[in-house]
Amino acid sequence: MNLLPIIDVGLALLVLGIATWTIAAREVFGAVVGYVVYGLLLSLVWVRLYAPDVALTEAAVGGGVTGVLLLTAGARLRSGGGKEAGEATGLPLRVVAAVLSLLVALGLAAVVLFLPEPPATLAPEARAGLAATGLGNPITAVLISYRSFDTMLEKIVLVLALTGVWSVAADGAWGRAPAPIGRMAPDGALTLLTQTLAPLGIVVGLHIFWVGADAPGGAFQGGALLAAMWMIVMMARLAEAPRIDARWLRLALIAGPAVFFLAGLAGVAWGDGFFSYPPGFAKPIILFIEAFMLLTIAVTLPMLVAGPPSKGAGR
Amino acid sequence: MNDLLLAAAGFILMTVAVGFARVLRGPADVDRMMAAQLFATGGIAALLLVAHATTVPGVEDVALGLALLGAFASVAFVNGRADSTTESAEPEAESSQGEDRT
Amino acid sequence: MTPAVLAGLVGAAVVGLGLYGLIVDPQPLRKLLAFNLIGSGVFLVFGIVARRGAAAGFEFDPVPQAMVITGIVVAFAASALAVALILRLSETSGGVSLDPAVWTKPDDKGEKGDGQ
Amino acid sequence: MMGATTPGGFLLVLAILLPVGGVLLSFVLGGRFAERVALAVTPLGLALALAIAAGVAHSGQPLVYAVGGHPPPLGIALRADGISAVMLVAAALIFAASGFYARAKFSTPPGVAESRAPLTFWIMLQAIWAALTIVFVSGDLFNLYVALELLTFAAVPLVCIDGRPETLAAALRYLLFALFGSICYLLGAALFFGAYGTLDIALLAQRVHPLPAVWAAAALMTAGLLAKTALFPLHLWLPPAHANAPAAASAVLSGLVVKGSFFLLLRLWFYVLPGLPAPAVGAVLGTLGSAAILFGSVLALRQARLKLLIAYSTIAQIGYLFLIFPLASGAHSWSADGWSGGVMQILAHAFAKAAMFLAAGLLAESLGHDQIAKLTGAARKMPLTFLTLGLGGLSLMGLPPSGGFAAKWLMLRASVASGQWLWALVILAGGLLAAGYVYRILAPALGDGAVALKAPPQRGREAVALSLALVAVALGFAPNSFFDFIEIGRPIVMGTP
Amino acid sequence: MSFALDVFSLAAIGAGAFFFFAGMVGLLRFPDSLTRLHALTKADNLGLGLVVLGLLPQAGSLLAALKLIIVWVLVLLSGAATSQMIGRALRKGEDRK
Repeated sequence: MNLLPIIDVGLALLVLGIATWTIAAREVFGAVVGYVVYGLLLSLVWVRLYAPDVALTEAAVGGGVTGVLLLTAGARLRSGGGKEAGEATGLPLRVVAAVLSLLVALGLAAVVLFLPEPPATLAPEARAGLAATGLGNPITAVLISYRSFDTMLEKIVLVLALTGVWSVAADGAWGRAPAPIGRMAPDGALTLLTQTLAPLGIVVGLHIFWVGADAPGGAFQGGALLAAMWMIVMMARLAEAPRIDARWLRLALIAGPAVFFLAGLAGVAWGDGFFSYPPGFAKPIILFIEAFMLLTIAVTLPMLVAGPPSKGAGR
Repeated sequence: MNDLLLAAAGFILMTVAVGFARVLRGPADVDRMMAAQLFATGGIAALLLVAHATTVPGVEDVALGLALLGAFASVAFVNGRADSTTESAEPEAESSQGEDRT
Repeated sequence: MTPAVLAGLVGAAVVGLGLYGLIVDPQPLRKLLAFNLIGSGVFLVFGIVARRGAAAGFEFDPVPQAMVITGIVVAFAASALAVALILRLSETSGGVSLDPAVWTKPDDKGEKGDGQ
Repeated sequence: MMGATTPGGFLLVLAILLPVGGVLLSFVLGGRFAERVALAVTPLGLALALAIAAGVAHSGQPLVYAVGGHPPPLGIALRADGISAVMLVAAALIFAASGFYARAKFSTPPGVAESRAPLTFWIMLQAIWAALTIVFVSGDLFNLYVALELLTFAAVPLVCIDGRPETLAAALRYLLFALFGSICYLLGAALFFGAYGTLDIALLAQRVHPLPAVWAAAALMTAGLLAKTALFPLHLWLPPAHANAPAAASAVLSGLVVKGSFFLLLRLWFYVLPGLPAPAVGAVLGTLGSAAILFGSVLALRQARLKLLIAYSTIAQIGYLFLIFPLASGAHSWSADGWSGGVMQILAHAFAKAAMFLAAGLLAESLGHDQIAKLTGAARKMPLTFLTLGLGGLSLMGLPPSGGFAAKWLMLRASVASGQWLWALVILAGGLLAAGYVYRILAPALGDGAVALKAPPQRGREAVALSLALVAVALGFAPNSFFDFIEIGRPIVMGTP
Repeated sequence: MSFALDVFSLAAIGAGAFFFFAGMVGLLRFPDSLTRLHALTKADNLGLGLVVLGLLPQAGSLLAALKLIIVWVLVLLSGAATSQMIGRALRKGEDRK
């Protein structure tokens, strides 16, 4: 007897149940709690798809940090006194939307189930190129070598998103720090928890970064965990978000893409063209780039959650 | 052996799935948070068991990450609700905290 | 049913659910949540494509998996930008509405913005 | 091999890295440096665009660069063909104009180390440039997804840069539409990869067959890109977003940003999927485009504000672009005309619309409003500004001599030659309606009346706007070699050996 | 020896699963939030603790075993502190009513 399929079906139903809840929940907070749990269960699905790298990223960024972003937003919306426009959608539109969504889902399911055979794959190519990178984790190889261009641009996306978030600040608040994301008064239990959790988390984050060259993990996942730790420290009010015009902050925010950018340029001199690595030195260079990306992710994600500079903050 | 591990994983998953009813029913947000926490812990347990039975590499690290994020999310839940302790918190209780409203 | 097939079905269903939420839910924050659900469903489709592509001693095709990781980070950045806009909108106008009537006549937003 | 680097291919990477580096440098140095960096990047970017165009013209072949030395399918290839090069040059010119024009409004005020709006503006301007460059030269559908997101993230903050609630609402709505478009696009990319194991445009073109997965992917990507291009009926986000942004940003948004997603539609249907037997697709897109022409023009006629009128005119002019799908498909004697006309319409509208938004901005600054009803006599006070509006309008109407005329003439020829009379009627009707809304701007302004200027417009900025309008006019004199140039790299279409 | 270890593992994991079950029952059946919290804490700490204990002999390496223990410590930490915070929040809420 094989139990695995039963567990898989159970897991799938559970994921769908919680996804339904996040849509159906009456109130934002409940929906967000559902979403975080959904992210967690989804990472189990990713493990079942032999994608531990994605599982970590999904849990950390998709569930955890996004969840906190939405929670913080919900809390700020309420405390700001603003209410969300809530005219309920009429029944006819609901029915139309339901039918449309159902058709899209069914169509997509059919297409996905009947993708052409034999399955298309780049796994052999990725395997063949792995030796030249010196890496053991093919996903890191894709991210930092084969498709390094995407990865660098994605870091630019983060820089732009943060600039965009900052750009909605009031003019007078420019240069100050974002409002605190921790809303409670300092609390003994929370302080203690943070003081214990954060160092442990930093070790775990660095570990996951470090093993990423050869095993699941890497700059994304490690950086996201470090980001979570910084956010927890901010929530406990053990540290406040820095002023947005702090030079060290600006440097940290662009360190990843900038080092990537320079290494890409240097590829002309040392390898065979932009974004190539010299044979034999690929791995140390890749790890060097990843170290700066780790820093940038760890700093950018919390700043994105913290939001625009605020007049009340920045003492 | 593996089948028994999987059975345990399935049982735990089923258990937390039933606990999902608490998320649905509430009534208070704290109940939802507790259910979410049970979910996280149960999910990690199931992950460890399934991973051991199916040998996906690097799953301990995934579990580590999930455990860390579980703690992070719980703090965030409490934090997200700190300014209006329960769903029915009176409005004057909020303003008494003297939040900056800029 | 293999996990990949199941995941494909879940992905398709989640896309449908998210789409429904995106259309029906009037609150921008909830729309954002729905958008994230759609995103996760799309990533699952990449996931099964990756799993189907198991070859050459890999249990998965690393290229689509790497694309998912990039996509997750981009989706988060999008959510952060949207949240910033939503919060700022509620700060400056006292309500969050996507209703065109509210912003084509900014003068009477006081009545229309929170008209319930 | 299509993925191998060609001589001059490195120019493509440089053209992308230049504005990307500008973004990073502006962000870290901050303050006044952002403006200086952006203005330093501009001439270099223009030079690179011209060099790429020269390279394409010289070799008569697309320039190709395999990034990182990994050719597709594993790696990403950049490819610049005729239309890429033309778009790069057009974009560089419009960026240069917008940047110069914006200096008056977006310089960091004295006594402040850094302020919000200028930093945002200069960073986002360069970011849009970077994103569009990638859109024009990337050969990989996922890389293009990242570029589309870059474009969104750079464009949205420009819409609400002044911080008023209605601009924030417009920006939010724009963002939601754009994100919906991106996610549809991404899902399409997933299906393409699932079917063929590559996202390289040239490789896909060799491999695609009419499978369900391909149709689904094409439909999803098209829907997503339509939302981003604001084709009727997915246009709702555009007028408030483009009309509320500052003029320099509106020029870029209306002139270039919507063309970015349209450019990808061209790539999708003419480069990835030329093998699909899809006359119905051309008909559907052409019909939507026609509806957009009529609907957008009629709404433009009814606007009270100049910037809103110009924004609604964008919806109509976008409609013309979609006639390229029925008029340039297949390997017929007329499809080259349809193609040339469509590409010409992209360029003519880009320059004309950018010029008109810049002029409208000057008008609003000098008068303190942009109510059309109160423009009476304004042309005497600001002749250059109204000349710009008039020349831009000429191109929108499609009267000779102008790029708009060349575009519409070629499209008319293609529709007559192919027997698709309906499109010809729409083109003519759209021209008449455009004449109506341009008349609405110019007629009162040329009449007698006294308007009080708060401040006279700056000559330099008027000249910038006018020069863009002149380019739109000059396009009407494009020689045949220009049309040969934009054919470079265009796939020989379906069914032909 | 390995058989004995397997038996130990299964016993521990079985016991852990039972605690999850008990926690779920408590979460569903107990009348108010504070007692539910009590049930939950037990399930969290003991349930996962026992599962980890059962998997320890099966861990391939010392590092893997260490990671398992850290997982448990993390859950323990967060469980203890957050339940204290939730408890406090609950009490505060009740004071107010």
